[in-house]
Amino acid sequence: MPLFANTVEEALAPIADGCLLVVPREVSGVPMEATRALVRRGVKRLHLVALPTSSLQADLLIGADCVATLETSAVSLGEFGPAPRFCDAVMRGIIRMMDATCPALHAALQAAEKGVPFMPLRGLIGSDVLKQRPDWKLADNPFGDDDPIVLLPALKPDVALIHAPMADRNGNVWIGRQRELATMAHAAEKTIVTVEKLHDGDLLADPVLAAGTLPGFYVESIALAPRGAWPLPLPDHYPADAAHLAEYARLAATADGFADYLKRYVHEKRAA
Amino acid sequence: MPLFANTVEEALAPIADGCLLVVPREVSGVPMEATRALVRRGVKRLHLVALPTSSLQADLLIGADCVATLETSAVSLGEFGPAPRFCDAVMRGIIRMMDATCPALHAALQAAEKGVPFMPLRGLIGSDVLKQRPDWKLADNPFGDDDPIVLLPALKPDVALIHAPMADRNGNVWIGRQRELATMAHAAEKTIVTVEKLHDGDLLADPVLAAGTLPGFYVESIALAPRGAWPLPLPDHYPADAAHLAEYARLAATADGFADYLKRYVHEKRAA
Amino acid sequence: MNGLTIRPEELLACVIADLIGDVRHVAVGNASPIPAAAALLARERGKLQGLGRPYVSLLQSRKHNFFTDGARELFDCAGQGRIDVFFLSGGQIDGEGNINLVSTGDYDKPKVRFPGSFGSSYLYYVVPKVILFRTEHSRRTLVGKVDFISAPGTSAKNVHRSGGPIALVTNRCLFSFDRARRRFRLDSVHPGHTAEEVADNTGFEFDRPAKVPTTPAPSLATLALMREVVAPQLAEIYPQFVQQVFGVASAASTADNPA
Amino acid sequence: MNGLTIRPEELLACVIADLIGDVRHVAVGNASPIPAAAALLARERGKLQGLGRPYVSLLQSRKHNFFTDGARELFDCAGQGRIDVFFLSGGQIDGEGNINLVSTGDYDKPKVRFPGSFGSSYLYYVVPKVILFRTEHSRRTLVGKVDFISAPGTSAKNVHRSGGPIALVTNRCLFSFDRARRRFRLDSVHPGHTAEEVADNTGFEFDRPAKVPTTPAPSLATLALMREVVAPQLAEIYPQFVQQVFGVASAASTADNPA
Repeated sequence: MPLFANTVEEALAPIADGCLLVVPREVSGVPMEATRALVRRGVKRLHLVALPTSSLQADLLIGADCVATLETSAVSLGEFGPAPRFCDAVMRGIIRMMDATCPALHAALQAAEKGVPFMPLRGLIGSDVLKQRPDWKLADNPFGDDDPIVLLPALKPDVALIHAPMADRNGNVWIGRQRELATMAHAAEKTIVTVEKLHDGDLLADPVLAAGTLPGFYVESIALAPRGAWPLPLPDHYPADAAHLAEYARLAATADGFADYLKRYVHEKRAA
Repeated sequence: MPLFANTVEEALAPIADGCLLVVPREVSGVPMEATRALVRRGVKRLHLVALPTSSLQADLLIGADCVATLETSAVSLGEFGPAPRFCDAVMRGIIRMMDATCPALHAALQAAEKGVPFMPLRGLIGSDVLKQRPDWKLADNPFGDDDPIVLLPALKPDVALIHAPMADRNGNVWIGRQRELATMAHAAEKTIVTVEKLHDGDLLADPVLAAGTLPGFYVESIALAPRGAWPLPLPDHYPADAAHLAEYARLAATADGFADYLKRYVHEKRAA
Repeated sequence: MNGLTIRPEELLACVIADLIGDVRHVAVGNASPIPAAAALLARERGKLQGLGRPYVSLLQSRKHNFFTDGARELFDCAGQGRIDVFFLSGGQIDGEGNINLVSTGDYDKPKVRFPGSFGSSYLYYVVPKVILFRTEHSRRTLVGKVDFISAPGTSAKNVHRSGGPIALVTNRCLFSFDRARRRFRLDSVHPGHTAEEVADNTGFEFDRPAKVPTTPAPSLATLALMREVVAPQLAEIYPQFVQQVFGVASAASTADNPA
Repeated sequence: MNGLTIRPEELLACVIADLIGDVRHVAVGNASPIPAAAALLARERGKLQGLGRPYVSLLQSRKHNFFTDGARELFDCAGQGRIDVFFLSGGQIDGEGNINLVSTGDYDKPKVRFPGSFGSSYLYYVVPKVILFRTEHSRRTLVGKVDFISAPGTSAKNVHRSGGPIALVTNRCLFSFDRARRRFRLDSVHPGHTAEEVADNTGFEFDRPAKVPTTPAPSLATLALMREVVAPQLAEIYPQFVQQVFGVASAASTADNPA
């Protein structure tokens, strides 16, 4: 039975400094309220895996010096331009970058989900993505004839951190079509969830809701976080806050501006 | 856009003699009406994959001489005893048996789903299941140290045949929690679906229904077949017809009794 | 309470519940009413102790089945190390813990064909506590060497193996399994049975203490829990079994399996 | 109809729609309004011809996105051979069709960092028709050799490769890609542009016919289809783009992206 935490901060306790943390892509329901809480707490040296890409979340954690290693396929603010703290950190060499490609991250998580040590993947051969990943191996497909293929080691996060529309009192979490959230939870040692609201009744008792539900036995802790993905969107619930993201892009373009953003939108929350 | 067939028979046209056909386990919603139609049509030499097990469906197809090769982890009538035509055919050596274990079939289908040539799986080493499967290979895990692991070649069926509660007019099919049906459809070249009923409206337009929906672009043809899993159960819709299954077990215990069953419950339907 | 007559099924369920112990997640396959009763009993004990565990997944049930990722989730979940206890049986079981769910005689020309290996060729390797359960204790079922190994009792040291058999429960006795020695040990004989009878009916060699104890009867508290709390839950899935063993008919017995 | 003035975006969308041709399934990534317009145009043409294809998956849209198996489904679907056309771009693209979405300069100490390779290091290999699209046609973007290969234009013969680039569409011209010769060929220059201008602004060598044709203008029928049928659909996803190019505001423009 998951812990129902009184605060987001309490739910985040299992995320220790140096944690291998997996978070979802920018449109899947990103736990931004939890991310701000992590920044306020001052978590350090994360190995952050963004499955398979990220926007504000990775940029914020990098800018706030919470990240030692970033493993992802891309970080960008999309229509609001490059992710400024990410680009700055990579160019200054202050984070270790593990560039990937989207399906490789999905496959590596699925390997952990299935309890196998690796997963094969097509593509990649001849790319510098592969060249820069000594942890990925080139092997000969034993079912082919002179057929090289890349093998990706299983990626088993310490913690998966997700945001979802609702959970019931048994700790079951409705994730809908965002099934990569289930794979993340299956692959990770522990899963921490923030939700928009509690659902009265048992999500698994209704066959239609059950089809989109992550069972509670994968979940370590749950906290309520209404509009917890803000300013990013929660699919089918609310859109991105474009004005805020534009403001972020403008402020985060400089270190001072980013510090100002942190003060106004992350730290002052603590006093409120 | 899938073909909306006027009859189950019409929908089944892509299932040719010798076809590599995958069907779901006995409790996932088995397309029994379609199976009876295949027997009536007299399909021959199927390579039948039951993912990962079967009951009446495999026994009926084997008894009616539709199957050349059976690839599955088990065939049994459960509380109604052994599957008599299956046991008889194996003991008389008239079908080629490819014994598997449940997760190996899931993994081999997932390999096809992902477009990779193989999938690793733990277990199996030292078993006679592995010994009897020359198509499975023992390899050395390149991420381990003297760590043997089995590699399973991708299993890419010609046709996946499934039964589901409903489809919409765009050919989207609601499968709910029976997600192995989605993997089957992803892995197979073509997917044929029978459904209890048509759903008015777009299954993908409702986020809650969409979470349990197989998109129509995987589907070749659809036919209506109310109570199409009878006498097997359709989860959350109707239970197994235990009296009928007991009668089947009794009749199918002998070749004559099985012929009688076929006449009464499969062939006479044609005239009706 | 139905008095002090303890049915064999109740005794076996209690023996198995004790073997389960304090774990996080017990999964029970189809057509296994006694292991299911044991798992539910373990869950009720966990509730009484305020542990909130184990989770119990009864694969035959809709209500007691938490999986939502299709038929593969049980196996993935076991591969993740999230299934602590599972139950297997065998058409044949031998003294090294090998199980045979496939056939007797030659594989290509079998004398008897069983249903097949199901998930055993995987789960036996990765579930830490696999409890073997076979009510027919005879030289036909407990053999010197199985004709076909669906899954071996032990593996070479370099083979990934996080799980395996811990015990074999039959209608006559409880064996524990020593993985290092690759042998069963007779832990206790059930009331009314003897060590000699067990030896006479067992096709393999096993270890035994100088004096073999009798399997202790369940406590009154355990019996009450089983009859009053577990039986009504079990009746949803195994109505005939519960009717027969506990004399309990469930109003909800039509929910999963009305037939 | 807005008259006969054809906007560059309309021309590019028509060029791309012709490249798409008659296929089953076109997928379009995020922030790609012109390829999305082209895919929707191809779909409308298919409807008019009674083909009922292509399926169009706009990954940025909820309404035009059929995937229900999570973020991996696009890639699995491509691996199955079910995605016929996809679009890629590059911070740098070179004359052998290599694309760079990662960084310029040294990888460990980059001069410019781009977002990252996204799915290119996989999709470029397995989608039969990858259309490269880059509106900035300059020696900065079209280079002799990319600094980092997110995905190579061609592969050795023994490397599994069912897909790759077929063309490069820029603001100045249309190149086709010859996989055997590992070179681009200048197929046509857009109205108002010249082959010499293209050569001046391209950092790589390419083949060209003696006389380079001008990219033909879309037919009136195509323009009408785009402006009257495609633009309102596109407005749900790219309201600002549609407003700017087509002067159309969509009542539904708040559905996916109200901001």
